[in-house]
Amino acid sequence: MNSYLASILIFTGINLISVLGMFLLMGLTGLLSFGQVGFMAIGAYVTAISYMRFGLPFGAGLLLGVGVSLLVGLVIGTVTLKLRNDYFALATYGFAEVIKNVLIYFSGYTGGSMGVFGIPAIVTLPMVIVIFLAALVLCRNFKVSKLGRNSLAIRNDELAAKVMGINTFKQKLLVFLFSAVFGSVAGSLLAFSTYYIEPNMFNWSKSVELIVIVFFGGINSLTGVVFAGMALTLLPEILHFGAEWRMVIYTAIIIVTMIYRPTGLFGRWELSLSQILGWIKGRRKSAVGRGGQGA
Amino acid sequence: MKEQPKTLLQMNNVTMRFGGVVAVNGVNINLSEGRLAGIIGPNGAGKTTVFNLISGVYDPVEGDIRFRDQVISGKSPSEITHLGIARTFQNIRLFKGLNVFDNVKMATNCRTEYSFMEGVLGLPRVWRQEKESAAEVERYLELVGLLGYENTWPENLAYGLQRKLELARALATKPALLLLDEPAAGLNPTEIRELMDIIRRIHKELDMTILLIEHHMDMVMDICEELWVMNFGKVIANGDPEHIQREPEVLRAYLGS
Amino acid sequence: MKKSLVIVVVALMLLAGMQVSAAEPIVVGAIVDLSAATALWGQSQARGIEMAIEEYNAAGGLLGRPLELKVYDFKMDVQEGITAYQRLANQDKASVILGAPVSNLLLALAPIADQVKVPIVGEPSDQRATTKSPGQPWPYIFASQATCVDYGETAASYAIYELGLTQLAVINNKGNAWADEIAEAFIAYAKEHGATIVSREAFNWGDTDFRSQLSNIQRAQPEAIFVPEYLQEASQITRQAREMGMDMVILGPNSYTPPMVELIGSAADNVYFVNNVAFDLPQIKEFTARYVEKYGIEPTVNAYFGYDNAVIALEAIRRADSANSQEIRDALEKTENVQGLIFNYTFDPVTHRTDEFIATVIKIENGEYVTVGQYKPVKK
Amino acid sequence: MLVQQIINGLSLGSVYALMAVGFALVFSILKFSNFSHGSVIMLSAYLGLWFSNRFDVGLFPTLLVCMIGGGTIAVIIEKIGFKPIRDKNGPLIYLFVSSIAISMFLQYLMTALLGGRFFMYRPLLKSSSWRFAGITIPIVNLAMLAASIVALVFLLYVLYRTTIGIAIRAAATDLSTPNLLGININMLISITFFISGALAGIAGLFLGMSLNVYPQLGGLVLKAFVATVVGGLGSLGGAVIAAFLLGLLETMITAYIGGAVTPMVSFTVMILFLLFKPEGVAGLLGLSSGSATQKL
Repeated sequence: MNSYLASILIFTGINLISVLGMFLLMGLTGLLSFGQVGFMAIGAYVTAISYMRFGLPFGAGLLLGVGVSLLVGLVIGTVTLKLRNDYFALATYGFAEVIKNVLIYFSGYTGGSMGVFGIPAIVTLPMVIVIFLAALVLCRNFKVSKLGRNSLAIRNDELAAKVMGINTFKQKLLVFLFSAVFGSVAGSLLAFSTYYIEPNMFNWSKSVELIVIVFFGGINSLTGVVFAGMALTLLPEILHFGAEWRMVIYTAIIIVTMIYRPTGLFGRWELSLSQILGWIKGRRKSAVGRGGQGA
Repeated sequence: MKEQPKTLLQMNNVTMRFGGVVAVNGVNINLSEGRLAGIIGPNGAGKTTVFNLISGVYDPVEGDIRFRDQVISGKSPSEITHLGIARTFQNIRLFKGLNVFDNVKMATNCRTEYSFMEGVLGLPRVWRQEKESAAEVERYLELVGLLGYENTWPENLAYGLQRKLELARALATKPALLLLDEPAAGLNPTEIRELMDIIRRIHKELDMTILLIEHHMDMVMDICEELWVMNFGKVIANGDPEHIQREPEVLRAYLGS
Repeated sequence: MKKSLVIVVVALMLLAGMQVSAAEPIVVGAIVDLSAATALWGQSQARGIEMAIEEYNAAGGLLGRPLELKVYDFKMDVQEGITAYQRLANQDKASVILGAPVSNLLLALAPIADQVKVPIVGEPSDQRATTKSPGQPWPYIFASQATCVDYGETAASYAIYELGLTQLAVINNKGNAWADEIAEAFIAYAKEHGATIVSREAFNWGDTDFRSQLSNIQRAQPEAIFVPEYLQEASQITRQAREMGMDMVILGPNSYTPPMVELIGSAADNVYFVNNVAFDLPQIKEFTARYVEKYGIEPTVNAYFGYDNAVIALEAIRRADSANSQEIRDALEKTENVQGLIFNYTFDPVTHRTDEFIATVIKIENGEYVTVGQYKPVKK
Repeated sequence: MLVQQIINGLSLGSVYALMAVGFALVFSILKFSNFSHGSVIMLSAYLGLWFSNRFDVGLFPTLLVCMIGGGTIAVIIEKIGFKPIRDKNGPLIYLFVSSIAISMFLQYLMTALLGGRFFMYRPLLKSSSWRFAGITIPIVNLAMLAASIVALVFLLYVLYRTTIGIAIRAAATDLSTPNLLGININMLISITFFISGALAGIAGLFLGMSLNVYPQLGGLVLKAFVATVVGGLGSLGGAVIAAFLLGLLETMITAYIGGAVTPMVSFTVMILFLLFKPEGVAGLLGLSSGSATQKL
């Protein structure tokens, strides 16, 4: 395959893995987080350093990154998820900034601002696709099981959710950790497909890009988020003709879409396997998932 | 009536203050198992606060609350729900992001056993339990008369149906004690009659103890076996409806003299 | 309305026809930042490249073929930079690629270029971008600029041996690799040559207020402060230091080039900085005048880099007598005596950089850039 | 030394405070973090720059133009970017995302329009700092300090002593209340955004004067976000005081521990503070109206 197409697809896949985690946390559970990029950084650095310095295989490094992310996530989550939601937003923003700062400061291990350089090309497109599909399946299972219902209940009315027997703190913490795993895995993949990582790659604007994707697709629709992830990663490529106006057009498209579809592009609509099968068989089923097309 | 009914819920000298305001003042309530009982009283008497105290939304400043002889004051709302107390809200609090079916189904979550990991991995146990829950949900929807509305969004339901949905949702936690906060508020006479039938059915068929707050006196006097009357945060009378109706203190509270 | 539409359509068809009839153009790619924080540099660089391409095209192109420039914005995002490179190489079939005014993109691109095999001529001052390991260059990356170490050492040497200043302070963004590398080189050289670093202060991305660090520096009473920083930070540090009554010499790298004086005025006085080029060279003056006439705005030094990178690449195409990337790469490695605006370039095949760095030290005096002269650091 | 560092901290705090007042105002009413506030600051800085150069006028006319301009821009942003979402009953969080998208858009727009160029105001003040006894006080920051305090006092007066203010406060608890009182809610929101924008205009002028004018100027609004959240419960006073504390905290860490660890230490301090004082600075000072911890 054309390596241009391959690299776009790899980056789209990596972004999507990270975005899926954010979808569960910010979309379904309604917790505003600026911290996803921090977990990406942890995943990227732990995997890269353990490979480059200690010769740990990529897979093991990836799992180690997940472990570290879970540990860090556990501390932040336990401390802040009992507080008001905007403290959680602040804490996650602070967390991402602190991670960046730590990576710069403890340069003996991380290379500081100079980053880690010469990371080998281990990540391939099939690998990204497989991991993405696995992540997608996990997310879907989450959404259709009690976990998804609990999250939506918390997002809508946390007190009522508590009264219905949900341990909301535990649920929020689990979702936060779960989404951290997605971020961490995405980070590991990223490090081994950009071959070079530096702290400034994991800054606030990256988090913002991911947040925009989640809300562009819709906080209720997994299908929408996947579509948004693909569309918004590909759009800047299409807009290259705009030269210096490229990002202006890009953000304008986002704003206009959000104004016209303030519940996200896809609302509550979900694509289901049976529908796809239906289309394949050529049946004229009306394309309405359970719950129908949301307003 | 059974002989020597066991006490299910006990409030001992419970007091709740907000800032300087005493909302509930030394309340004692002894609710026997199997009762269909009610709390009445003028607005601001502290009835909803009592519910919030029982369901763990607030922790009492003084006194304790026992459920099946176990102290529940201080426990979180979700723990209390797990112990077997469910409630509805005076101002309907349905989950707008979930359709009618899922609103009820989410209330069965507290009884499903599969873990987070099992859930995201979609293991067979998950599907089995989800199926069982779904069957239960159908039953509760049937009970309150909401079959056929499964895929509707709660905000699109008529007001009376929203009340019924809240009721079904509370039932789905399979409580031993059901707290209904003004279930008939905003309903028309026909709907109130329907509601009374449903409450009776729940009481009998599901063998549930029910405590309700209500302003519709006809309804309260008709279905409740025991009543507590509150005014200014205090219980001023307790007894069966006939007894309460004759109590001069109650008349004074309602007539404001 | 309709008439104009017809005219446009006809014109487009004519254009399309012309393109078909002419020889297949040689595609030159460029990756620059047009939308993020360094857009000022990126735009200048893109225009410098454009001017070079236009000159060559006016002279009939190369190999009898016209040159076509494709400029892609990467908004300082490594991922976007990688896809831009892949796109230029695979989709646009670029023969050679220019650009990236910052090193980090080239650090990521070096191993990728190894596989894709389209050479890049840029100006990364991070030596790792051109050198895989000591003595072994990244085969497809070439740099027209000196390294951070050169800048840092030159500044330190000038302060110690020419200005006679030995009590030195350093302030920089610890998160900025370029700044930190220069700062470390400066400190290492200064210590080795008998100077004392009396104060070492750091700040972070996004900071705008440096008074706290400057107060610390002020207390240490240095004779000079070294500020290896990007334009915005350097301008703020210099201005705030002057406000606090710190009139000592301030040393810096080429970020003190225009529009620095325009921004901070007299606060820039008593600044000495290490530049690649003297602004009063005739070829620079002539180029600057043409640039201003064409774009209506003063260029930054990146325009000269862009122009020179383009010239180096295009001369390699001429020497290779081929638009084949592989052959261009081989020719680039043998770059010798290619006259650009800034230098006469000769690449060292081991480092893939100019074999010699001759800095120009410029002093800012009464709001004017005064060339002090060319300077080479004293080596022990 | 300590005195100078305290002055440095307050002067940094004044930058944060001036941004935080306007940010907190919208936060307290519409309950979302309005990141487009930073863009209004940035655009006002350009507007003031253009105006003061074009008409060769002094500080006060420029300030007036920045305030009116900033207010107008904020209202336009509200009408284009937020009102359609409110009208369609979109989730609150979409307002926040929209504000982020708008701020990205405006930043990219100015970069594209002006090629990422940096600009500087011609001197609007006779001197830029006072120096005596080895102490330096930057005058622009002093003006910012004054402006943020005046703005705070003015806002508190408006909010607690005027009809419109009472309506705004009513809206802060429940957006439908002013409708019941017969006040047009859209008008009220426009007024709120105008005031917030006017404050952004002041911040834009002063930031432009002390920093340079460039497209990323609005990025500092993140500090206003931090101050507003730490301030607690959308309290204006809490936000302003938190802004000064934040400035002092950062300065002291930089001065006595080192600038390389400032983000690490300052965020740790903030989170610990919130753990022990979950009502934020407002709760610490008794500024909040005492809303119950559990709301029904």
